[in-house]
Amino acid sequence: MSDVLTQAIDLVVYGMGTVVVFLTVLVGATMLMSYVLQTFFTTESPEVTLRPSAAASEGLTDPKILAALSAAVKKYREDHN
Amino acid sequence: MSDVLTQAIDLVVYGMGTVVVFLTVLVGATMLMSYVLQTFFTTESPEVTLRPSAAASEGLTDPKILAALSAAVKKYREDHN
Amino acid sequence: MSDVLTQAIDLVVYGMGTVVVFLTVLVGATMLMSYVLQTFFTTESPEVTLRPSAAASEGLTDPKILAALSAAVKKYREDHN
Amino acid sequence: MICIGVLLLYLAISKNFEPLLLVPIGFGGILSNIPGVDIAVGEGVLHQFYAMGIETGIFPLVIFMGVGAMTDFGPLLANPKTLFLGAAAQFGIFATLMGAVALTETGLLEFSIAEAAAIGIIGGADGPTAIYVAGQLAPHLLGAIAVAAYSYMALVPLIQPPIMRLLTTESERKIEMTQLREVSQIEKIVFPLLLLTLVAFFVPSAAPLLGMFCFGNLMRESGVVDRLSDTTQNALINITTIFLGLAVGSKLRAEQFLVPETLGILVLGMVAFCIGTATGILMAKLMNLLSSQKINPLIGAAGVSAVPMAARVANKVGLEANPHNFLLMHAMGPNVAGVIGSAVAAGILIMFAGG
Amino acid sequence: MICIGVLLLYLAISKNFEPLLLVPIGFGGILSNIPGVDIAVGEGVLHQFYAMGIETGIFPLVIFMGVGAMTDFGPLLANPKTLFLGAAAQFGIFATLMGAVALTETGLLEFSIAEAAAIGIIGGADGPTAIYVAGQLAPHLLGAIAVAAYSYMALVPLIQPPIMRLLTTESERKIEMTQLREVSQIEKIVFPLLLLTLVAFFVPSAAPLLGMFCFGNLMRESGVVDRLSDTTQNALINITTIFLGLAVGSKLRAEQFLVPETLGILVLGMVAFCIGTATGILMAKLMNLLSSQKINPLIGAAGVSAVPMAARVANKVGLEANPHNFLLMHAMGPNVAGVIGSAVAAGILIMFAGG
Amino acid sequence: MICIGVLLLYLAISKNFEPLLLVPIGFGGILSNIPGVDIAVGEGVLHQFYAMGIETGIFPLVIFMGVGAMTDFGPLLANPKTLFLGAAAQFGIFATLMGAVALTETGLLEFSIAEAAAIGIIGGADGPTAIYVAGQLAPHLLGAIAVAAYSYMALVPLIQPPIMRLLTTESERKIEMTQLREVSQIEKIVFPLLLLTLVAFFVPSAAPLLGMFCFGNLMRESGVVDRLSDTTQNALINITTIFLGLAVGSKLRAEQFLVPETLGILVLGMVAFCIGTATGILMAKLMNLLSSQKINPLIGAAGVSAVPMAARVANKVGLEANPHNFLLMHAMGPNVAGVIGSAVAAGILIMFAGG
Ligand code: NA
Ligand code: NA
Ligand code: NA
Repeated sequence: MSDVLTQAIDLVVYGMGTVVVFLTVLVGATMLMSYVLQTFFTTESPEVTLRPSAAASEGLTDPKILAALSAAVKKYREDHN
Repeated sequence: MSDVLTQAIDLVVYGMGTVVVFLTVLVGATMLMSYVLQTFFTTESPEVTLRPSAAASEGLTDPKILAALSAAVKKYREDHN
Repeated sequence: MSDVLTQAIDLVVYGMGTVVVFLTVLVGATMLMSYVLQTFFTTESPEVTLRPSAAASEGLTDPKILAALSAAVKKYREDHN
Repeated sequence: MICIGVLLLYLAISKNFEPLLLVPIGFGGILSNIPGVDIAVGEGVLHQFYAMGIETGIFPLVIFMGVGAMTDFGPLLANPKTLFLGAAAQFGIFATLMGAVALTETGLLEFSIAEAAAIGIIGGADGPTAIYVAGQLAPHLLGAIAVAAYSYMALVPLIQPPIMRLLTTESERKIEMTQLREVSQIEKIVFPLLLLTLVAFFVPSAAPLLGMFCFGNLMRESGVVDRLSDTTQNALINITTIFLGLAVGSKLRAEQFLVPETLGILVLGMVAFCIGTATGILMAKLMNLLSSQKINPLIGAAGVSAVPMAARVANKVGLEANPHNFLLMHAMGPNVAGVIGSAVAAGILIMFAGG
Repeated sequence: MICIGVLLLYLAISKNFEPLLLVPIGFGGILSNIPGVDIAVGEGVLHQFYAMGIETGIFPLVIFMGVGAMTDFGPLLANPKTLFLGAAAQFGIFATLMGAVALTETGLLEFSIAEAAAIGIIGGADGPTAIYVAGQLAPHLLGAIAVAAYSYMALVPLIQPPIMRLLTTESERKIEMTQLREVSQIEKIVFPLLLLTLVAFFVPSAAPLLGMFCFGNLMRESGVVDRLSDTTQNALINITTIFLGLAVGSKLRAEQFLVPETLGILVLGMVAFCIGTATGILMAKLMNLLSSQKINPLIGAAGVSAVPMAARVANKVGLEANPHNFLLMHAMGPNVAGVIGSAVAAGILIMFAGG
Repeated sequence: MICIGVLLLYLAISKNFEPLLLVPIGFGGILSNIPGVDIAVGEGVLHQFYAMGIETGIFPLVIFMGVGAMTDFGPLLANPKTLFLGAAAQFGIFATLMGAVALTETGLLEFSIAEAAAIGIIGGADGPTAIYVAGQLAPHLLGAIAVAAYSYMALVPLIQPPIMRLLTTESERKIEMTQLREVSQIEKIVFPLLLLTLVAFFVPSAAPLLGMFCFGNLMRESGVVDRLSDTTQNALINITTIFLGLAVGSKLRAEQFLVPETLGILVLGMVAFCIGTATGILMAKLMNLLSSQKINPLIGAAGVSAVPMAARVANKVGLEANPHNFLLMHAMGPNVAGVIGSAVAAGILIMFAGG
């Protein structure tokens, strides 16, 4: 049997084996994760708690906030002129 | 006459000649193309036949489709809950 | 006193000095600029005079104009058919 | 050779064969074969794109990040067992690798182990993964491998249904599946990190591919960097796709492409798709034997990847058997599982054959 | 020299002279001339932009791809004879080349044949083409050539009308042209491929430029890759324009720019524009002598390119003579023909003088 | 070390700590520490991003251009004296530099002058400036410096208020400021050019940073290149942010990050922020002593930069003392002045310590 053929068989066995083992482990880990998260976090309604202050703490690089700021200023000025 | 001047005259004759010949050939080829396409394809209303299944076979990289899919799923879920 | 410490003191004095001097000069220059511009340009309503022909002289790379052009053509065609 | 470029353009434009890739690839292929000018070699612009984006691996990795940002793992998380289907369908990759080596044994063609691995990855039915692996293991075959991968992905609606009908009974195709549960945002946020952790432990060689993929997905799901996620899914992936396609096209020069190996690659790639489809379905049937909660074996075919085409095909064939049978979302699970599976396989191939 | 940068910014911002290019070029020019810091040489960031984008040719080619994606060949396809006008107007390029060589003969200035060719291309009235050719043939003159090209393109509404009025009679300017026919989508799809085929046969050296141009146009017209086409016309061309402009600005350093050659280039560039305008008009008049279907000779002036400014100027001058005379769409034909014509000329210049 | 990456992600996603940077940095940090695969060294993709974008300085400069395109100098132009506050707050940079050198004197840690300067710049409270300086002066400390800079910027709402309350009296915090005047467009156009001119004369070494910043701002204000300005503020800055973040993450490898120096950097960075906040406030109080037009000393704290967070904090603390006291716009002046001030300081540090 040629060297390449031996290598190929090794690779097939090792490769397909790893794929199956990896995804099997992933099935288990995913189920565990979902179980844990559903048990401990669902009641708190994560969508809300996860972003407590999205509007209050973004960086300089957020133009929406700057736009909102400048709109607010404009309004403020108009109200006071 | 200097070497550069000779070269320049060659370049002008060759260059301007090529531009004219090229665009003349292009005029002919374009007319021929339009004639052929208008003769053979116009009756079939190309705009329609050209995209038989735009919505049915785009790749993973199309977010519009994914968006449509997830909207459909959402609707489906809502209808079934 | 170590060499690094001497360097650091130099850097602090020179650096903080430059920052302060630079921004002080900038305060003066900015006030001067505003004074000059307000004196000479405000009456002309700069927003208007600054863009005399925005619609008349953009380059090929402006799709809005091309879109407007093609819309105009479409309309023209429809009116004449 | 220019005709092949025109053919690819024709298929892309007129038949809608993966146009986002095949238009740039086909056009790049035409440019590469113009005699008398170096566009795809030396200082030529397409070769520069190739050198900066594919030799380095950057373009396929960035595309994969974009794909991650477009992927919704919801259906997979709602039914994690569909990951088995994504695993099984990768058998196409390894069977094809064996096929390429067997061809070499017969003396008909000659492929090294690295070349055989690069050909096998066509069976992964995932464009950026195939280009990444081919760029690492067999750059001279990249053109044929990329063309095969994208063409067969476009042909999924023709290739898969006969195999699906052959391997399933009418009653199996009629199986209706239970409604998937809602998946919470926090599960979607943790999943890419969990996946990356397992990759780090078990197949670190797959970490560049799956790392970028998980990063894109985390940007999407975290909800705090929407502007980055949007740009990744739009401007960035589009720009990269254009240059990736042109760079792949630079590998379609006649002297590299019009060789017997290309024919072998096209045939082997087709075999890979068929085997992957079959093993996906068979795994689904096996799971039905072992579990009481029945799954429709058609969704096993979606395990090859070819997102989202294969999932749509499963849905369509399912509807033919049972007009009330909507398999689309159920098939999205194995579909994205197939992306993970082939990226894992890619990591192993690169580690094993790239040394 | 910093004053020249400020002047360019003033013209761009206040007079609207091609601001998309002249704002980055002018600002880059200012940055390049700040004493005591290396921004435009060595490891400086503008020099890095130059090395990665202009030395390689990538930036102008990507811009040209974007221009292709923005170009509608409809008016040209409806009246292909206007291609002759686009051919004639390129005489400005070659006349200027001769002028530069003649200047050398007089001993006033000294230009090599490559430099003369790079100067001539200003007459093409096409920014990315001029930058591409200058980057290949005479990088040290790139700053002056780019500034001249964009300045004169902005000045088209001032430069062209007097020449147009001089070379045409009132009755010629009043000629109304017949309505252009509708062009089908399939003609628009096939045209870029036809054009590329002819380029491959006749002027392969023009294939990088026209190939990228046709690729952009095919993305636009094929209708199957709209997301790529949109990104090409927006994010990609904008990003590239910024870096191209800054990179060109790095060539405005005083020691390179404030030389007698620059004055010669500015004068010769103006001559190129005037001659191109004139030969375009004269060709239109010649065509009227030979054909019964009359064309308005004003649209010949649009053959220089300067898209879409020159077409608008033709329209405006036409309206002055005859208020019912809408030449805009008729002038778009020679206008885009001029882009093709100057790219063909660029290919020949690079092949001839770049060896 | 992977835990630190996960912690950064947790803070970014769950606590909204500068997520735009800390998500890519944290994820990049995780990828960099996966054993058995080279992602952050050699041919690894993150190292490639680092080499092409941070070693060259291009990424932070492009980000700074984008920040310029997002900055409105209106409040600063309406009240230029607030520039003094931006100057004073930079004392945090130099005090920290001294602190780092003092630590070296004690023998606890060992920092060279270049390293001390790179640590000091954390006090500038400006991300791209910090990354640019660290990349030039102390690349091996870049990871810790970037993490410190962004973390403390996110912590500004916690760090600053106690210092503000400590250094001001209730009646000072109640000071209402007069309405800012309207600033004309032409002033906004001329200002970046004026700023660049002064930079060219006084601190040319700050010209790369402030030049790109002024260029971005000129694109914004000129009104003639809106499409370039829009792309700069969106697609371009987002793409660059992603790759910058991943590249910074490549510097979070355990062997480089888990060293005593990192702890020193974190402590010194915090000190820098506190001192900058304090000196900004004290300068405001000094100005009130010398001038009849009183300013609210709270806006002095905004002089550290951390745009726009520090301005919002000043506004919030002001409202607590006086519910009719809207300081936001008044604080934007020192806020952007702080950006200029720290970029000037950065130029001096690079010139002095980088030679
Ligand atoms: Na797959
Ligand atoms: Na032209
Ligand atoms: Na600062």
